[in-house]
Amino acid sequence: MNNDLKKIFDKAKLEKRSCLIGFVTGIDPDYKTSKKILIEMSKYCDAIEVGNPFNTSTSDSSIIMDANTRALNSGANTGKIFKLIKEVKSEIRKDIPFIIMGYLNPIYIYSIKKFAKSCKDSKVSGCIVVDSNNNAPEDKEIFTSLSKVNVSYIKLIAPTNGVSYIKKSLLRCSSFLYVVSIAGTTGSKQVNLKNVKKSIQLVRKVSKIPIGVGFGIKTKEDVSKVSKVADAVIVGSGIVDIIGKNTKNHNLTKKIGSYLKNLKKGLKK
Amino acid sequence: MNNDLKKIFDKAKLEKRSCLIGFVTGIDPDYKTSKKILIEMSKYCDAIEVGNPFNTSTSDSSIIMDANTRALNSGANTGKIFKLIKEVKSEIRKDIPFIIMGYLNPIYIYSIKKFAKSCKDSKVSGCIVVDSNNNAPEDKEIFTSLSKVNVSYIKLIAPTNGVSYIKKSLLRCSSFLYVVSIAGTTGSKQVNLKNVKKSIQLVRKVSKIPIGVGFGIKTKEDVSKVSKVADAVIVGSGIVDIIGKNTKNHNLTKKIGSYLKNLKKGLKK
Amino acid sequence: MKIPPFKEINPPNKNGYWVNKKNGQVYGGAYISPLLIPNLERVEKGFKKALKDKKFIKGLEEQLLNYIGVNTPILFSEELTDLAGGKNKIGKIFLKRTDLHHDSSHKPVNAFSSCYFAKHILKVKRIITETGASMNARAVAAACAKLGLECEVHIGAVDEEKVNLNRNITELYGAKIVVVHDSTKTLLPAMASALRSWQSSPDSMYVVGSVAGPHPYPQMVRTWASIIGRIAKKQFKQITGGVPSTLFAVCGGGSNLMSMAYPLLKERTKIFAVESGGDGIKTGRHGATILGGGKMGILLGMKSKVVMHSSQIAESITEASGLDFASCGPEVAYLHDIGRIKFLSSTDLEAKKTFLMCSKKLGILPAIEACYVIHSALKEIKKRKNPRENHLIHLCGSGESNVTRMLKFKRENE
Amino acid sequence: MKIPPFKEINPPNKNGYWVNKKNGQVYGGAYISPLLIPNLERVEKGFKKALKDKKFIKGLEEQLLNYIGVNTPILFSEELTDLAGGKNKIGKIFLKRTDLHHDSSHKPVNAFSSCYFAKHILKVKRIITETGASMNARAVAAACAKLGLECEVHIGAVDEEKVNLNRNITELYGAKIVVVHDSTKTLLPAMASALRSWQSSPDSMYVVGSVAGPHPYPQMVRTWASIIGRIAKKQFKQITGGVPSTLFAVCGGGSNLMSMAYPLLKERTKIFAVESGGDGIKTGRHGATILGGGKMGILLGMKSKVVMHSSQIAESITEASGLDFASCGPEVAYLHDIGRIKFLSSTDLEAKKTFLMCSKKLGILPAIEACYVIHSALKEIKKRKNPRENHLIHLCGSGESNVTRMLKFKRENE
Ligand SMILES: Cc1ncc(COP(=O)(O)O)c(C=O)c1O
Ligand SMILES: Cc1ncc(COP(=O)(O)O)c(C=O)c1O
Repeated sequence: MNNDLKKIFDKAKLEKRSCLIGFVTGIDPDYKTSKKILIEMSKYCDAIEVGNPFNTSTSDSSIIMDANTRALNSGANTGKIFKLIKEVKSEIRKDIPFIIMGYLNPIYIYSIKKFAKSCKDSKVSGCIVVDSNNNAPEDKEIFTSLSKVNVSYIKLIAPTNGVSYIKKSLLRCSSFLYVVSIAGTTGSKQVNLKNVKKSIQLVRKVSKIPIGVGFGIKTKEDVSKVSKVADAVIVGSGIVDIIGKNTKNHNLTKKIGSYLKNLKKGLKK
Repeated sequence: MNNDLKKIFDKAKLEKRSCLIGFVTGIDPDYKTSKKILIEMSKYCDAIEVGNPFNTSTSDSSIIMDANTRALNSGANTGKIFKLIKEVKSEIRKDIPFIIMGYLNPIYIYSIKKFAKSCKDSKVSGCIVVDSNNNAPEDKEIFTSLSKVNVSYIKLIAPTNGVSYIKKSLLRCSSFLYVVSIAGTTGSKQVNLKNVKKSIQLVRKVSKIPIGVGFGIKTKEDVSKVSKVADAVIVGSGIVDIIGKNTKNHNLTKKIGSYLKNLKKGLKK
Repeated sequence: MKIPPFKEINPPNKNGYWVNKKNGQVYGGAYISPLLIPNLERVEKGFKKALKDKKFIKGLEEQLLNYIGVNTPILFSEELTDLAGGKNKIGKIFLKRTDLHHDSSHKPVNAFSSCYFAKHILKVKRIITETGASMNARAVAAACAKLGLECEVHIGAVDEEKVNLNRNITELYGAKIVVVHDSTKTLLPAMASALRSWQSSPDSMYVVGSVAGPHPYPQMVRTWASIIGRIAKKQFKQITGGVPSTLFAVCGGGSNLMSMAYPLLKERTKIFAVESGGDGIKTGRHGATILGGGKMGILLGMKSKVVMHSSQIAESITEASGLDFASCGPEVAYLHDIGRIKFLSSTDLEAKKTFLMCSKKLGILPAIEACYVIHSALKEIKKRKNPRENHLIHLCGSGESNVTRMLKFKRENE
Repeated sequence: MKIPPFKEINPPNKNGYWVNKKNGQVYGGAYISPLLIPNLERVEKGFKKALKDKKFIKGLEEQLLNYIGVNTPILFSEELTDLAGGKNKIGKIFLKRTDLHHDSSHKPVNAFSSCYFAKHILKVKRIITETGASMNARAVAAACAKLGLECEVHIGAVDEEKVNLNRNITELYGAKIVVVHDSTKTLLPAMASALRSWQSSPDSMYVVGSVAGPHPYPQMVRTWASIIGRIAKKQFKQITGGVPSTLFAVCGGGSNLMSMAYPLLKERTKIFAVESGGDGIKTGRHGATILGGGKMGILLGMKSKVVMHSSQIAESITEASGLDFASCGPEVAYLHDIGRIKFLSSTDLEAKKTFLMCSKKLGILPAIEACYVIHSALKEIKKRKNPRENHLIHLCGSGESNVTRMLKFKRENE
């Protein structure tokens, strides 16, 4: 388990709250603005998830797809995402862990070994690969490579996944397990608490790993409900939506700041 | 043989010339004008052929088809064509024979017997049915019915018809045989003298019947050439073309008159 | 696939007439100007020769099987059977899938056969035909392309302007399109223009798109087309053990009807032809010859039933351009008058609704022409209420060229 | 027609990978978010069950024969044979006439089979698929209409605006068309949209239009499609006494290629796949995956050859909307890499000229996709110069939906 990530869960536990993890696509809408956004987010979030854009994503909502397009049009690629994270990290508190989230192809093409090395170099703490699959040889390679450099591999599970799938995922999962709250996609619908609870029950039967919940969490009320059952709340589309609607707005970072500030109020257990 | 028709050939023979037979579609462009046209034609023609318009004619050129359309739009039908001829005949020299030319359907629907009676009543001298066929029962009926009222049945033959077809046609043909001068359609191309001569030779081997030649004769020169070999020259599209181009012109009849006057000069043997 | 050989079981007399023995009425013949006599004689002589020419027939059948794809399936339509009341009430409804032919209708069978005949028996190099925006020109143009013949298609200027799929395909197949500006600028002057062209070029052959025209065309076209029915009869026997209890086909000129009906004429099959009732036969705006008050008349070289205004040929009014014909083939009129073929009709609206129904429920896009027959067949089969019957409907074409109009209709009616 | 039964002769391993034994490279797999895991597991389990279910297979085959009309002819093309140099120089060229299928391409075979499977094995009521103005949506919509399933087609707003024949037919078949306004508004966001829809409705099935996507789709689609090749192999034996010396098929995703190639994989037939060279492979503006510099990558749930710009999937550029895909199925990539399938390419211009040539000389309107293969096949056959060979070209579709563009091209080039 990556130490930075471990720490945030420990700290939150002490404070009787859940963690807030914010997601944005890296280099959206452009490198400079993205950097400002990430710095702003670091003021409110326990950890930050940075999306590595892919033009053929299959599990993203319109909001995230548009963000990917903006980022790619601004010249985003895997190397630049690492550069961005490295730069941001050098300007903010050292203990805020960064997680890279993305699809397998960019990693595969970048080379998995080089990817792990870059994670280390940029001080990335964790990594999520949406379309990796426990049976894929690349999945094993990612897990092994990341483990060697002490970067956590974070697995997604869905409410529709059974115990055997969860068990298999846990074998390659460290720091926390990411439970997808709805049987839909990022940003598309409202959080489904019933599904989340069912999933968490299943997980708890076999593991004590911290659980983060994401997809569909947008309001303080959503955060509040999810905080009752999970160790971390992941908010993505809510932030990205603000970016999409304010790409030319000087107050963009401020807007994100006050949005996150408000969400934080819902973290209490 | 109809007497009026016999007389024109006898007369022309004496005068060492061929006959001029003019064709127009009846009631083209309208009843009144058509009447004037026919009266004008009677000043120059030895006989007059009146077309009974049919909207599904299969052997007419564009020029004649347009004439048919104009006539039908002016309310033409078989009964009115007879009325027209009767009225015209009452106003001109008695001895100018009228020939009705048309397709079988209007006659068949009018009833062949009634048609023969109307021919007699309107003093029609002859009758041509473009799409009758020697093997059709209606053809025999037309021949018999017309014969009873002393109206000539005039048959068409084409340069491509052989002796046996000609012989068969002659059995039901009186007054004259109509040789189609080109293997095309009325008005479409120039007269083909070679074809005509070949046909006349074939006919002459088996009959002394007068021969009229039509299709494609438009100029004085055409008339002159054909007059050398035939007993009658039939001019249709040439006249109808003038009508088509002058439907609204006060001088229409005069134009036709002078056109025919000029053609007459070519009739000499 | 061994194709059942053709047998002449309903010949016209030597002058090309079918004769109703009850009243002496004749149908057919050859009413043409003497200019066309030699052309027709050549076709007639050639046709007789072709039927006896085993090599010709074998070659033709091979191309029909592999180029046109004449061995199309017969589909048991559970959906139509259910719509008519279910197997236990009305028996079974089958569809002969002529829509799966090359160029998507029954027309290519005659078109190709006629052109193959023109090339190999008449030894001509040029084909003339006419069209009113329908399937025939496309099929003839394809056959000419395949056989290396020149193709001349006459089309009225008004029809030509309505740019449409089949017209464009005809051009792609390399046909020379002669635009006719005469008179109404539609089908009839186009026919006159085509016939004139044939008169002045005896080195070509005129192809008629239906069982119409002067003798020997009606007999010849149904003879070529009957390969569809000969195969269907054999297939039906394999599937059901017998002949169809009923046969339903649409009837414009009658080629798709005769293609299926001919081999069944001497069988106990009840044969139904379906005409286009247009806006409703009573309105006078329709495309029905037999049910629309057609009388014996003479047009386009034949004597048959015709719809007329006084002695002029009426305009027929129908949604289906393939049924836009105020007459029907002489053999068809004869078979109706002697009681062998019964006639039914569907209106344009019924046909259009049937188009949408077939698209939605059968997953089949029928040619609009075929929708008239499906509608009337369902109505008739419901009435018959006989669970021991096997019904056969001729699905004579596919509806690609109707899509634009039908989608408009669908959207307006939803 | 007795259909030769399916036999698995090139199975992927249990995780859905084909493995190149020489270097360990794997192709296929299932690269999807966990949200789709249960959906895919259901499909995989069902697929295994279906293959053993005799009643299912019999029912499916009956519909494929009589509804889709899968028993299409193989045509000996004298014209193409002559163009390649004549029988005495190059042997004989045959065409498999998949263009004569219901809905005019090979696509309906997989589309119908998948939907029939969804209904009878998975017992779902709803089908989801996506389209980029191609034949797949039309074929799936037809199958759904016929089987009484709901059909949801995802299409990018940009593609949807180009109103076209197949899109309109899809609507007539009653499919719900979901217009996707995301990102580029073309095929890729439409796919994402369709997959999202499937994620949130496990009561439906996603239909893939080619031998692509996550395991078990590549295997399943080629298994359904292989009925075309199984029949063709039997027909070819009847006609020539043996298997084809060469097989030529176009390759976008690879479904029409695999439909024919699969049953011949263990035979001595040389197999050629033809890609779209677009403006010319050297220009970088093309639709060729294998010959266009495609590298191993992971997209749309599979690992296969992909054309990329850095790690992003490249846009493919081709006249043929059916070949507009920057990757190919994993089994195809595997068969290429082990040397079993050779690749060729034709440019758009060559394909367009071939379209006009086929229309004019063969009397056949091929789908533009099929024109790439005809062009390359003629070139390759000329080179082979072996009079003892029998060549088979897959004519995988009919060109009705290409008419407007091709007529424009014809007129501009005359
Ligand atoms: C599909 C289809 N069905 C029917 C017809 C009508 O012709 P017939 O009555 O000769 O079968 C046509 C004519 O174009 C047609 O295209
Ligand atoms: C006629 C035709 N051929 C080929 C293709 C390409 O698909 P595949 O490579 O899967 O055969 C398509 C796709 O739409 C098509 O419509």
